[in-house]
Amino acid sequence: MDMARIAEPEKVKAKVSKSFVKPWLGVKYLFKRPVTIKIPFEKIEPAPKYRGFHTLNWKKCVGCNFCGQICPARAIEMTWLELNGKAEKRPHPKVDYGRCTFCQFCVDVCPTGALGFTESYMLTTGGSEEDFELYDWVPIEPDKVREINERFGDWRFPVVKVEKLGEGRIRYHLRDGSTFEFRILGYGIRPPAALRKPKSAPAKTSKAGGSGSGTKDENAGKREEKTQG
Amino acid sequence: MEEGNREEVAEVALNDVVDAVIERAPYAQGKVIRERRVEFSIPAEKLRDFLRVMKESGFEMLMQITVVDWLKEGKFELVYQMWSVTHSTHAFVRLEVQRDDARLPTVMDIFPVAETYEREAHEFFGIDFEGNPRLGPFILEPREYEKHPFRKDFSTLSYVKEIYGEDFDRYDESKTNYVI
Amino acid sequence: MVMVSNLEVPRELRKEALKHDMYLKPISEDTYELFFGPQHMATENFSIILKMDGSRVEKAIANPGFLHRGFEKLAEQRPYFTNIALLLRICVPESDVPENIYSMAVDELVGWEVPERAIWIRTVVLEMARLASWMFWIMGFANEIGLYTAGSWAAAYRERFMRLFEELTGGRVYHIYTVPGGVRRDIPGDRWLRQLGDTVEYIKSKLKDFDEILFDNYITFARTEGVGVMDRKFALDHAVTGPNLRAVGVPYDVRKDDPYYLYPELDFEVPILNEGDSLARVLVRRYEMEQDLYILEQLLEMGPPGGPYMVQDKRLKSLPRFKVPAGSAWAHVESTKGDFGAYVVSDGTHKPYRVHIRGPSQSHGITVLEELLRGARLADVPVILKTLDNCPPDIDR
Amino acid sequence: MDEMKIDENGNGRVMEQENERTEGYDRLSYPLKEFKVFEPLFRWARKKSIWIITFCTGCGGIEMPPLMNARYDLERFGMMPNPSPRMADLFLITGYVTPKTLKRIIITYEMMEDPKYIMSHGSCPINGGVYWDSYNVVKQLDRYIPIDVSIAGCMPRVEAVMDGIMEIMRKVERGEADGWKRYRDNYEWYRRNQDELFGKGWRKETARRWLKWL
Repeated sequence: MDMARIAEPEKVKAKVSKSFVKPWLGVKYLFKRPVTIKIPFEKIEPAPKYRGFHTLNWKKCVGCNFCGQICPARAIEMTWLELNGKAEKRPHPKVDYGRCTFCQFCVDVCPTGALGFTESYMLTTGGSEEDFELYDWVPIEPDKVREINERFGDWRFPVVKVEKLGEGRIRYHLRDGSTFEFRILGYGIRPPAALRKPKSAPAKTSKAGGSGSGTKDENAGKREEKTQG
Repeated sequence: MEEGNREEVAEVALNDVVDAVIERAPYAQGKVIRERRVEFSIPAEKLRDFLRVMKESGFEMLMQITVVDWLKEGKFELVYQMWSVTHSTHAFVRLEVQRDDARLPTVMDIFPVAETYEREAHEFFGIDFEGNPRLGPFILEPREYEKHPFRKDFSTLSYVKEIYGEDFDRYDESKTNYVI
Repeated sequence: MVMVSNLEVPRELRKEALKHDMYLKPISEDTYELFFGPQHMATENFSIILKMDGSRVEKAIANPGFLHRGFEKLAEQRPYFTNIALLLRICVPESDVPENIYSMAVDELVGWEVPERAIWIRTVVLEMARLASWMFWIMGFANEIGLYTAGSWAAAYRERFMRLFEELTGGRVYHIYTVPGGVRRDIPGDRWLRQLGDTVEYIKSKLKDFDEILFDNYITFARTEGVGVMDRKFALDHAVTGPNLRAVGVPYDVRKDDPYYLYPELDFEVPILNEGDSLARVLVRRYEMEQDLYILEQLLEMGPPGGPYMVQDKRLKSLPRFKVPAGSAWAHVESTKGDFGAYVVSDGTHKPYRVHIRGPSQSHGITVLEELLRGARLADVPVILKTLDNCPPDIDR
Repeated sequence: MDEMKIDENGNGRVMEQENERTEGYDRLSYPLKEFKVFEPLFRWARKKSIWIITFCTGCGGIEMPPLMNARYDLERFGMMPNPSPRMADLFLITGYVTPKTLKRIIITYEMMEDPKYIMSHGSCPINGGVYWDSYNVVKQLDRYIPIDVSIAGCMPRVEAVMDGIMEIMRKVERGEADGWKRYRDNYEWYRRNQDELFGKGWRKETARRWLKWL
């Protein structure tokens, strides 16, 4: 206790004094500029590097599932995708914003820097099941998101509508009118049955999958049936 | 140099505190872990007696009662954590009880705050504190209380599936195998 | 669906209505029970069941659990680093505190020497969190005693700290910033330090205005003096910590008594008062706010030391599978609510075996509150709640 | 129980205890009469005076005070926090919901008068959030009560909340905020989900297991 410098009661009490008059001095604030930010007429920019929605550089992503392993909410699901009729060689993360906590640990651990984030943070939807599809997000290229952000400047989610075309095909209607179409082939670390050739599972991928990858395999197959059905 | 001296002095003073406690309670084993941390392990039946000794030797506050469920050993380890304002020292008082028939006497007459901690330990681990009148559902609803959810043999994911159904996940209904 | 179409409800149905809970119901001739919360502004998702005799509380039963998420169970199932994103939700107004205690405990288990720069940043973050939390507390307390102006100011000034946090950490309320071994990002640059200095200056100048309108106000004295008195023995027996304990004359402050980070090098005072009533608790908090500003000034004067902001360790390359040696550690810090501590047990794997968080409200919100409410008037219940600074999420966890 | 004194003019208008089948309907409030001619006027008036019930149910509650106070000042939109469910229009589900809270939410929601709106904050009400494997957090809130607007984020920034509130105002003006109608029309479905979660008869079950300690 010798270290502690103690402020004795007298000193603490001396700081304040009971008063009727002093509260009236607050009246001076009537003549000061209000602190209110008049949204929607004014707006505040989020801080640079504010942790918002994800982006993914599809070329860089190696499908190592580090992001899926570190995610505290298990919001990241490795997904096998088909873009322009050509299946991607590695699975890519799909983020579920019904779970994501925006901690961006996934971005921190990404070994190739493929997964990134933008400052966009606003996603307002209705309460129907169709609206909730928006929260299931296969991240698109960072350049596209940045372009949309610069054009609109209101930090909204780049997608306005998700259209399901059947057979796992999904079309994103982006805010600038363009569309982005891809197909979900299956889930998991291992490739789904449609993609699997003999000896196609590379040793490196299965190693990154950790302990659960063995059972994941069957799971992915099951999932694929579901997607196609 | 001076720093080191001060630490040594503190260590010696702590040793004295531990020795004084053990002198009054010879059944206990005590040691200094590091600066401002001491540790005692006692047999479960001496709990009330020992806490009284601790309170009289300057450990005024019971900070919390931690329960660790050692499933393989079949034991609950209880850590009564105390803080001494006089010595500026944190003490862990460790004891073990059998997992299948966990009961202990209450210490709420020595430290009234123990009432809350015991209710919590009872609720989450199912340890009976004899003499505490308020054991029962406290934070949890009765349905979860029955399960004592912090026990190691309670699997929260299978419980979630039981309560909310297999489709508790909105987007992937077949997500059955989770790796974290 | 059949609906009643006019206001005439038969007498029998009204009787039926009173059978349901949530309605006033006589216990005996003179007393009745009153459900206070969770739908009440003062309680913040916390409920008290009061046995009332007129407007006087005869007995109170705290009913927590509306916020229970089972953190300690969930933490056992996630890797060490991931848990940071989870555990900080234990104390919402001051989310850096759970981050820091958990990180300190894991640091101790691994045996890391956290780099100096990280230590400096952590100290600054903790002090900023304290100030933001004080602002939040002023807002709740002032609104509860009807001085809405002060509350409104405090809410606005808190935004300054939120902005600083946003720029430093990338999050507004949940920062997810302090991790075992250091911090996640470096300081954004000298501009940020200047902004922090400006903010400290600004809040310091506004403290005078807070004095005028809130702390010197006759109303504050009238509402709090002699309300909810506890004495020294009661406080120690009930493990009361933080400003509530200092208001009964025990100068216990974790920053002094179990020093961590840079606090041994900093110069600040621990205020004590002997009355132990609500007013004393308010005044102690006011003095500590001043001291926190002073601490931040000193830290800024010191300046951030150079070097890395994260410990250099090869094992960190595979973050999800990072293993921590077996053992147990206890770490605690001084939060605005009191002594916040974490006890982490490791069994040598990549997930903690047990994490136990000690929230100060575990004692303030249950036994202490129940005792202090006995005999109080109904109108004083929010005042007692607010001056104890009861924070329900850390009771429930 | 029968000897209780009941105020003759008391607030008995809550209840309706019709028959076995409608058990639980008792807490529903009166149906709203729609006047077709004046409806646009009413909608505009409703949009400009949305009162919020002061029941913040999770972490998001911490962003409510900045919203209500000087910095963002929701009162510009004619909104104000109101403690009485009877007078409130908007229910903010500010974050995760535990079963214990959900019971209170449902009771409070049913006590609110039509029209009433619900806005959910953040990830947790949509799909469980970071508590996806927690035994004590409700995973999909829209199965138990209807949601009109939901916003992403953990937690959502204040600006995002304001955006959600403006969305509610737009929807109210256009008459699209129809959660209360959905709740009435699909009451059986919502009711079944609630009963599945809490067990049958949870409304009748007293919350007074604390009473023995009083």
